[in-house]
Parts: sequence; structure tokens; C-alpha cells
Amino acid sequence: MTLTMAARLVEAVLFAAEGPLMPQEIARHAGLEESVLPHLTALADHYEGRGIELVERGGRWHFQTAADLSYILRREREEPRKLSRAAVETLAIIAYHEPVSRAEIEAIRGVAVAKGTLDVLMEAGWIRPAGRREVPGRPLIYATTNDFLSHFGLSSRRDLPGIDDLRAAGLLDPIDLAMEAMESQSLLEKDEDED
Amino acid sequence: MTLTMAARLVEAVLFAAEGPLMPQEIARHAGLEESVLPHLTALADHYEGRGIELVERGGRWHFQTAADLSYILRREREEPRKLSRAAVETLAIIAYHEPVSRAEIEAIRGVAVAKGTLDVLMEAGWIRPAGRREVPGRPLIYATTNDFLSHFGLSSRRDLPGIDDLRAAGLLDPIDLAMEAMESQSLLEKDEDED
Amino acid sequence: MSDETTSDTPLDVNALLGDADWAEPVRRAPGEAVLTVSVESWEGPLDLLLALARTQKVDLREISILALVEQYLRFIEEAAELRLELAADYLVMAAWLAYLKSGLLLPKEAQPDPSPEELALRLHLRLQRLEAMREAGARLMARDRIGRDVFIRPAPEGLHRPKAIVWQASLYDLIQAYGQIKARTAPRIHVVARRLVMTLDEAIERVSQLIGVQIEWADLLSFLPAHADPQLRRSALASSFVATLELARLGRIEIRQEETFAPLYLKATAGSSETRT
Repeated sequence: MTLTMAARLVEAVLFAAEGPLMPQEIARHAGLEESVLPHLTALADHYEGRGIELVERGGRWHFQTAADLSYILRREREEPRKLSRAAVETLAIIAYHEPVSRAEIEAIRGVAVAKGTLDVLMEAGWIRPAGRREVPGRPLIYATTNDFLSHFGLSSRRDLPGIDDLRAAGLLDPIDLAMEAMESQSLLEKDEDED
Repeated sequence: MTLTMAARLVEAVLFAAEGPLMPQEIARHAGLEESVLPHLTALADHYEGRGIELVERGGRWHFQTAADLSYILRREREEPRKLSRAAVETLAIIAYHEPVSRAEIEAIRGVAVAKGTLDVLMEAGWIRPAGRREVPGRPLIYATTNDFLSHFGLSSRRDLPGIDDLRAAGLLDPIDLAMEAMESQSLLEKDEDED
Repeated sequence: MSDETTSDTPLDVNALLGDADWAEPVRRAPGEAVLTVSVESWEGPLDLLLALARTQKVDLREISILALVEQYLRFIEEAAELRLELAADYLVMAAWLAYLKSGLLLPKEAQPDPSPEELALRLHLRLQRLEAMREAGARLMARDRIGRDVFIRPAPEGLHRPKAIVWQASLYDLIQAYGQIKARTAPRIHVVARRLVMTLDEAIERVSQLIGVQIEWADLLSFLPAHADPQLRRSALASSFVATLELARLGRIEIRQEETFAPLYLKATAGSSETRT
């Protein structure tokens, strides 16, 4: 089907919209003076029987995945969860120093590591127990996994920037020491709470 | 156009995806055993000249609004991140020379890479550390990402504007190499003169 | 072509700045044609050289390096006259270019090694490479960019995933976190402006040694370094006073004072010099 410029604009506006739109809104976004309703019904017909459908609900229009194909979609709309600051730091230390024990992570971070932090990283599939350190107490030591490398787009751990690279990239600047100190203080408190 | 069930599934998967997908991922989500490439090219053809287009960037596929409609759609949007001149040049050098070390970037620009330049590009997700150069000091080298390709609408690095001309003109070679080439060229000419 | 542009082309600073959209605006006081452009407008001498090369208005492959050298040296001279701050690397480049110029003007057989032609060619290649990347950057930025020219679905439904929870963190998050740990926990080197002080240990050492040869009561002030800087003397007095108290506590010396704020007198307790060491 060849579309007119107006219909193309309507299609693009609907596609890029944050949510369902009323015809007047579509016209405004598309910069059209004319009524967009004919374009909407033409497009809806065109998408009939396709993987995507154009639907109208209470006067607002939007594209959605065809109802009969909805099984490919996420059932429960679980939010992707952002890794906590403590977890990112712990992961970074394991990646740079592996294999390391929990006590060693704490020594580097200068803050206690909650048990839950390591659990989260293990659940994410990014770290694994890698045996025990042959010192008194035989503490468990941790290392990163292949999933870790692929998630972060690294071909090997050697791809991680070194200290000099971090400094040059401006990542070693104590941006605001007071802020940092406060932040690590609250991390400490939080970690202790988690225990 | 009536689509086969497989093509409908591919269309729906691409539509519902949160980011560009590789053909294998599409097949997995769609539950298809067969190769999805024929469906992808057929869909891309079908969307030609429409308000939405199906594009391939670095081996990953996604829908986006048609580029020629940008003059209408762009007005309402805010400009994405504004890069400093230094950051633009650094990004260009990494893209056209990748993988490239910081020292090599500095050799081309004639100034030190300011702190925060690589940082900004990494935060944008456009560059990544790509291993180390096996020379003394083992400097970290940088390359562009798939997000870089998607953002700038490039199917691959071969699509970088003018890269073939630049390469043919030797402008992507280090200066020492260019000097050597010129010397051997002039020697050759001299030999011919003598003949 | 390059011959036309050599030497006598006047340096049109305004045209130069007009071309450079990224340069700092030229500020002019009313009725006064004074150039007040900061050299910070250029990112280093190579950048300035490229801007100057553009004023030759020819293909970069055909610019005259000799003319360019003269343009640069004239610019630096003018900047000096206008008393602009010039960073060291601009002056280093000026010196190098002056050397290059004298080399280029020498008769061929007298030219040093590496030949000035080779150096000029290298400079030429550097400028071409920088210009090429600058143009490439501009063309890259002008492409149809996601979020500006073309748009993707802002809130897709998302696809079914095998894992229940999808933990998110980027490589940038990871290395930034490591940088911050390092910045936070690395022993910080505080460079404290040097202050002349006498530490308590030094004072105890010094008073112990001096008291060994004092048989009579001696004023505390006589234990201080005689020709010291006033600042050091103050520090020495404080440390020596505390040292005195410490030595008295150890029973190695005796202290006597007539009244409050009166001079302090000390002497070694009998036999203390033998018990030392």
C-alpha cells in the first residue's frame, strides 16, 4: 500500500507516541490541518491481520501487538531492577580483584558487605563461588562468570580499564569528598540494617 | 498485504521489543525454528515508503520513524545530548580508527584528551573499552558500540560517512605509515625516471 | 596556487574568527578596533594552525606550509602585543615553526637532517588528518539520530524473558563505581604547605641530650635552637615544654618555676645521664 504523506505522518506520530492519542493531538503533532480520522481508519484497515494492530479506545488511538500474539509479551510487567550502589561496587571489586573473599571486598570498599548483596549478584548470574582461600577460616572466594562478561560486553576481564585509564577518564576524581563520605556512611548503615 | 503467521510473529516481536534485536533473538521470542532473515527483509521492503521503517544496525533490527519525516517530528522533541567539540572529534576518531588508544587520539587532535571526554561518550553508551594494545604499557583501546550504530543510523561501520574515501586517501593511516608510503612512492618514480 | 598565498597576505584576524563559529566572540569596546580573543578559543596550537590554514582559502592539500608558518608566527606576535595569555605549548610550537622556517629557507645542501621538507610534510599530514576527523565528526552529528530525527517506540510492551528479575547495570556503572571506591579509599596525598615545626619526639630527644650536659638550673628558653625562624621557635617552645613535662614524669629532670608565667628552669636529676641510653 502506498500511503499519502499525511497518512505516513499519522503512522509515525502514533508509533512514536508515549501513549494513546486523540485525533486532534495526532493532527497537531503531525502538523496537519485536515481531519486525521480518514487516515486512522485506513491505517486500521491496513493493519488488520498483521502482527501489529491500530486500535481506538475511548476516542484515543494507539498501536498494540495483535491480541492473538500477546503470549510473546511479558505477562507480569516486572520492572527491570537497578542494581544497588552497594551491589555495583561489590561487583566492581570482584571483577577487578577476583577471586576475592568477602573480608577482602570489605577491606577494599572500606564498608561492610551485606550477605544479601552477594546473593543478588549470584542471582543475577554475574558472580560465582570459586573455591576457598587456604587461610585460617577457609573463607569462600568469589569470581565473575561468563554471563558477567557478556552482559557488560567484555571479551575478557583484561578489557576493564585500569587505574590510569580511570584517572584519565575523570572517574577517579573525588567529585565531592564530603558527599562521598556521607554516601558511604549511609551505605554502611544500610548494609548493617540488611544484615 | 497478508502476512504469514511467522512474519506476523516477527513483526510483533520487533514492535514489542525494548531494543534492537538480533535475528536469533527474534526467532527465540517468536518461537520459530526457521531463519527469520527472509521475513525481516520482506517486512523491511513492505515498510519502505511508510511512516515507520524497519532497519538493521550492527546486525540488530528495530523499527523507527521514517527519516524523511524528521522535519515535522523533530520540532516537538528536545535535542538529545549536546556534545562538546572535543567529544565530537574524539567520537569521530574512535569510530573511524577503531580500536584506538588514548595516545592515538591525542596524536591526531594535537591536545590531551580532557578528563570527562571519554567519560561522556562511555556514559552515552557509544564507546566501550575493547581490550588492550599489545605494546609497552599495554594501553587500553576504545571502540564504538552497537548503540552507537543505532543512534547514528548506521548499519555497520562501513556506512560511516566518507570512510572509504578517507581510507583510500590514506587519511586513516598513522603519519609514519603515510611517510613511508610516500617515500617508497618517490623511490619508485625515481627508479622509473632512471630507467 | 600556493605561491599566490605566500608571505604577503595580511593576516585577517576578523575573517579568521568569523570562519570559526566555535571561537569566542570578538568583544570590541565602542570605537576601538582591539582584538580581545582568548587563545583558549583554540584547542591547542594544531587547532590554531588548522584555523589559520583555512584562511588560505585553498584545498588543505595545497596550502603553503611556509605561508602558514608565517601566519602562525605573526599571530603569536600580535597576541604578545595585545598581551594575551599564551600557553606554553603555543610558544613551543612557535619556536619549532621558526626553526622549520629557517630550515626551509636554507639552500638544499645545507639543510639539516631530518630535512625541513620532511618536517613540513609531517605537519601537513597532521593538519589533513585533524581536518578529516573534524569533518567526519560534523557529518556524523548531522545524521538522522534517534531521539532527534527518527524515533523509536518510547514505551514498548517488552518481551517475555526467561528470568524473573532482570538486574540492570551498565559497564559504565561498573567502572564508575570502581573509580569511586578507589577515589574514596585510596590513601589521599595531602600536600600541606611546609610548616616549620619541631615534633614532640624531636623535642624530647633534644632536651634529653642538652640536659645531660647542664649541671646547673637552666632556663627552658636556652634549650631552643638559637637561630631558628620565629615560626620554628614557637613550635620548638611548645614541644620543648611538653617534652620537659614528659621527662619530669619519667624522673629524668627536675623543673622549677618562681611564680606563674615566670621562666621555667630545668636540670637533670642526679644520675639520670647514666641511666639513659
